[in-house]
Formats: sequence, structure tokens, C-alpha cells
Amino acid sequence: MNEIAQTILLISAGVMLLALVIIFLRFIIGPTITNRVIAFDTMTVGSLGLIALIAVIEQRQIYLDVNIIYGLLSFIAVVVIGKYIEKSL
Amino acid sequence: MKMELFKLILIIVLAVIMLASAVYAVVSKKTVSAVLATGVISLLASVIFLMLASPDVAMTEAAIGAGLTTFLFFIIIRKIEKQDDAK
Amino acid sequence: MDILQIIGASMVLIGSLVLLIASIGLHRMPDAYNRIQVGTKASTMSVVFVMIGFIFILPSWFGKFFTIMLFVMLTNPISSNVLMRASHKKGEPLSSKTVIDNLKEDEEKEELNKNNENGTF
Amino acid sequence: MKNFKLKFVLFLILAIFWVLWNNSLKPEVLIAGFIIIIIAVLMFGKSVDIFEGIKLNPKALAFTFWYIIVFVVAMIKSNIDVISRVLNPKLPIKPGIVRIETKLKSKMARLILANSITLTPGTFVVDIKENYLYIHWIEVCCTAQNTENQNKITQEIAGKFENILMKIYE
Repeated sequence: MNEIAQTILLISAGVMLLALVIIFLRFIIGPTITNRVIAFDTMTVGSLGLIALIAVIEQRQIYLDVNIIYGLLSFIAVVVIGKYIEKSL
Repeated sequence: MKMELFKLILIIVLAVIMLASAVYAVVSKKTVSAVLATGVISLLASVIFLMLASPDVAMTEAAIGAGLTTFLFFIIIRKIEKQDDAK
Repeated sequence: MDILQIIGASMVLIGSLVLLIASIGLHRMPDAYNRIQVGTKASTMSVVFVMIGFIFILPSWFGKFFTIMLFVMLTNPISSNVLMRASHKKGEPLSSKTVIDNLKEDEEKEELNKNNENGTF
Repeated sequence: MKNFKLKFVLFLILAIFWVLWNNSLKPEVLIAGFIIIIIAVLMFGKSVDIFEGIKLNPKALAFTFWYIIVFVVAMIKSNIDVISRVLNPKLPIKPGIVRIETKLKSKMARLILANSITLTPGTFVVDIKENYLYIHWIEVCCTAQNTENQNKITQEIAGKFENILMKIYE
């Protein structure tokens, strides 16, 4: 891969990591359960981008399969948590 | 060289977040928050497994840790609450 | 092909900056509803930008990136909608800037009607 | 065979996803996938009524493409809106939950409408009851309760999507 492109990719990985840390702070201080679940959801979607970035840097296609399983299961988990908050599980 | 340094930094930051999340799961007063913190731990653990070049373990960790245990815990907490309400 | 790779990498950078702005927005917004708005929109858009950038970098993996993009665009609004309805039903407080809440008014009206019907019998 | 058309739509969607996800057109991949998809359609074909009212003609296809273009433009606008609101130091928000009425009947059309409203500037679906959608709006323009005002709000939030979806589904 091109040198410049690779450097830009590394920088964007750093930005994503910073974003994950800031979202995690919201997870810690969130006053109610809803705020924590929002932080969890946003963190999941952010790490989808990070996993795809690792797959591109390492040039291995199989890493993307982890991505879809991850997205599917976290979607189901958030729906179950929503049902729990609504008391209709 | 640049790649090695990048990987090292990534793993260290993710591990620090994991540790903080684990401490939070222990000290938090609410059960639900502790379960969510456990979900965050296995989320980041699967990213670290991926960095160490083992996609199959990462897949299992994502399926079991982030998905199954989280919603099993929630279903069971709800059942316990229902029993308490019935009393 | 160098120029395509650089365009793709800059799109990935834009996507990660959008995610960073989402994370700042999670701290600045006053109540949970506005946080859900910012979190869902910005994170979905960030994934879309990142995946389009990767399609520019590696065109031979087009299918996988496109599937992940479609998947996130379909499921992320649904899960946030479930979360928002649940928190409204549970009674999560709205911020003091809120102007109007039609849903709560209608629910109260429905409740009142039900009570009246029960009262007459 | 009952509602063959709807099952065919389900088959088509699953096949497109299979080919995209495997990212190859080798014969063995295609044959294995089609066997699995046919079994899945036969097993879960009973609950296929969410596609009810869909049309399979060139006009509907053209309107689908037009819908995608409108949707992408709205989505990019939405993101610029969110960024400018978050980075503005005064935080210019005036949130509220408003009620709009929809004319769509089909389940799939309602799902697409709700998803599109969620991803466009400043609006977010909270709940759906019969014909009414309750929407959390980040910048409420007018709060009066009369019918004329409600029609105006409906036009502003859902008008352009609803008109195109009517042509595809009804």
C-alpha cells in the first residue's frame, strides 16, 4: 500500500481510539441506565470501523467476518436491553 | 517499525479501558450497570484478539461475551424481578 | 492507483472525525433523547464514510464493505428507536429546554378515557 | 402456491445479500447458497406479509433509485446539521415531541419511512400508534395545536419521502 495512505490510516485509527475513550467516559458518568446503553451502542458501532481498519492494514479478508457477527449480536443485545427497560421482556 | 509501535499503543490503550471497565463493574452499585460493563470488556477483548492475529477466537469472544451473556443476564434479571413482584 | 488510495484514506479520516464529534456531542447534549439523536446519526454516518473510503482503497473487497454499510444503515435506527421508546415509557426526564410533548399528552388522554369508561360501568 | 410474488421478493433479497457477502461468483458458492436460501424461504415463508403491496415493474425500480438519491442527500445534510449544532458553543437546540399523520398502509413502507426519518436532519421516531408517528424534533418550529399547523409539520418532516414511497408501494 501507498506510504501516505498508510500514514493517514494510522492517524484515523488514533482518532477513533480517542473517540472510544471519550465515549467510555460517558459510560462511566452516565447518570441513568439509558445513558449507559447509548454509550454502549455508540462504542460498538465505533469499534466496527476500527476492526475494518485493522483488516485493511493487515490485508486479511477473514477479519471482516468478525465484524458482521459483532454487529448482529450487539443489535440483538441492545434490543433485549430496550425490552428490559420497557418491562415487556 | 511504525506498524509495531502503532499496534503496541493500540493494545495498551484498549487494555487500560478494559481495566477501568472491570473496576467499574466491581464497584458499581447497580446490577444492570455491572452487566453492561462486562459487555464492554468482552467487546474490547475481541478487538485485542484480532490484533494478535486470531480471528476465530475473536469471533467466539464476540458471540459469547458481547452477545449471549449480556442478554442471558438481562432475561434472568427480568425473571427474578417478576418473581419478586408476585410475592 | 495512488491517488485513489489517498482519496479513500482521507474519507476514512473524515469518518473517524465524525465519530469524534459524536463522542463530544454525547457529553454536550442536555438529556438522553438528544444524546440518542446525536449518537445514532453521527455513528451511522461515520461507518458509511469509513466503508466508502475502504471501497476506494480495496475495490476487490467491494461486497463485504457494502454489506456491512447496508447492515448498519438498516439496524442502527431500529435499535435506537427501541431504546428511545423504552426510555420514554419508563419516564426518563426531558431537559428544561423542551417545548412540547405530544406523546405524553396523548397517553394521558387515553388513560383518562379508559378510566371514564370503567367509571360508568 | 399462495403469495408467490412476495416469496420471490424474499428470495431475491436473500440471494443478493449472499452474493455480496461472499464477494465471489464461483459456481460452488452459488449452488450451495441457493439451496440454503430455498430451504429458508420454504421454512419462513409464512411471515412474508411485510412486503405486501410492493410493485415489480420498471417504474417502481426507477422511483427506488430516485428515493436512494434523495435519501443520501438528506443524510449528508443531516450530518452537517448535527456537526454544526454540536460544535456551536451556544448549543442552539429547542427539542420537543410532535405528532404527524401518515397515509401509508404497508408495513415495509412504514419501516422504510421511519428509518429515513430517523436518519434525516434533526428528527427521530419515538413511537408509532395506528396512523400517527410521534417524532422527537431537535428544533421545533411551531407549537400550536390546530390541524393546519399539523399538516405543515407533516409536510416538512415526511413529505418528500412519503410521496415517493406512495408510488413504489401503493
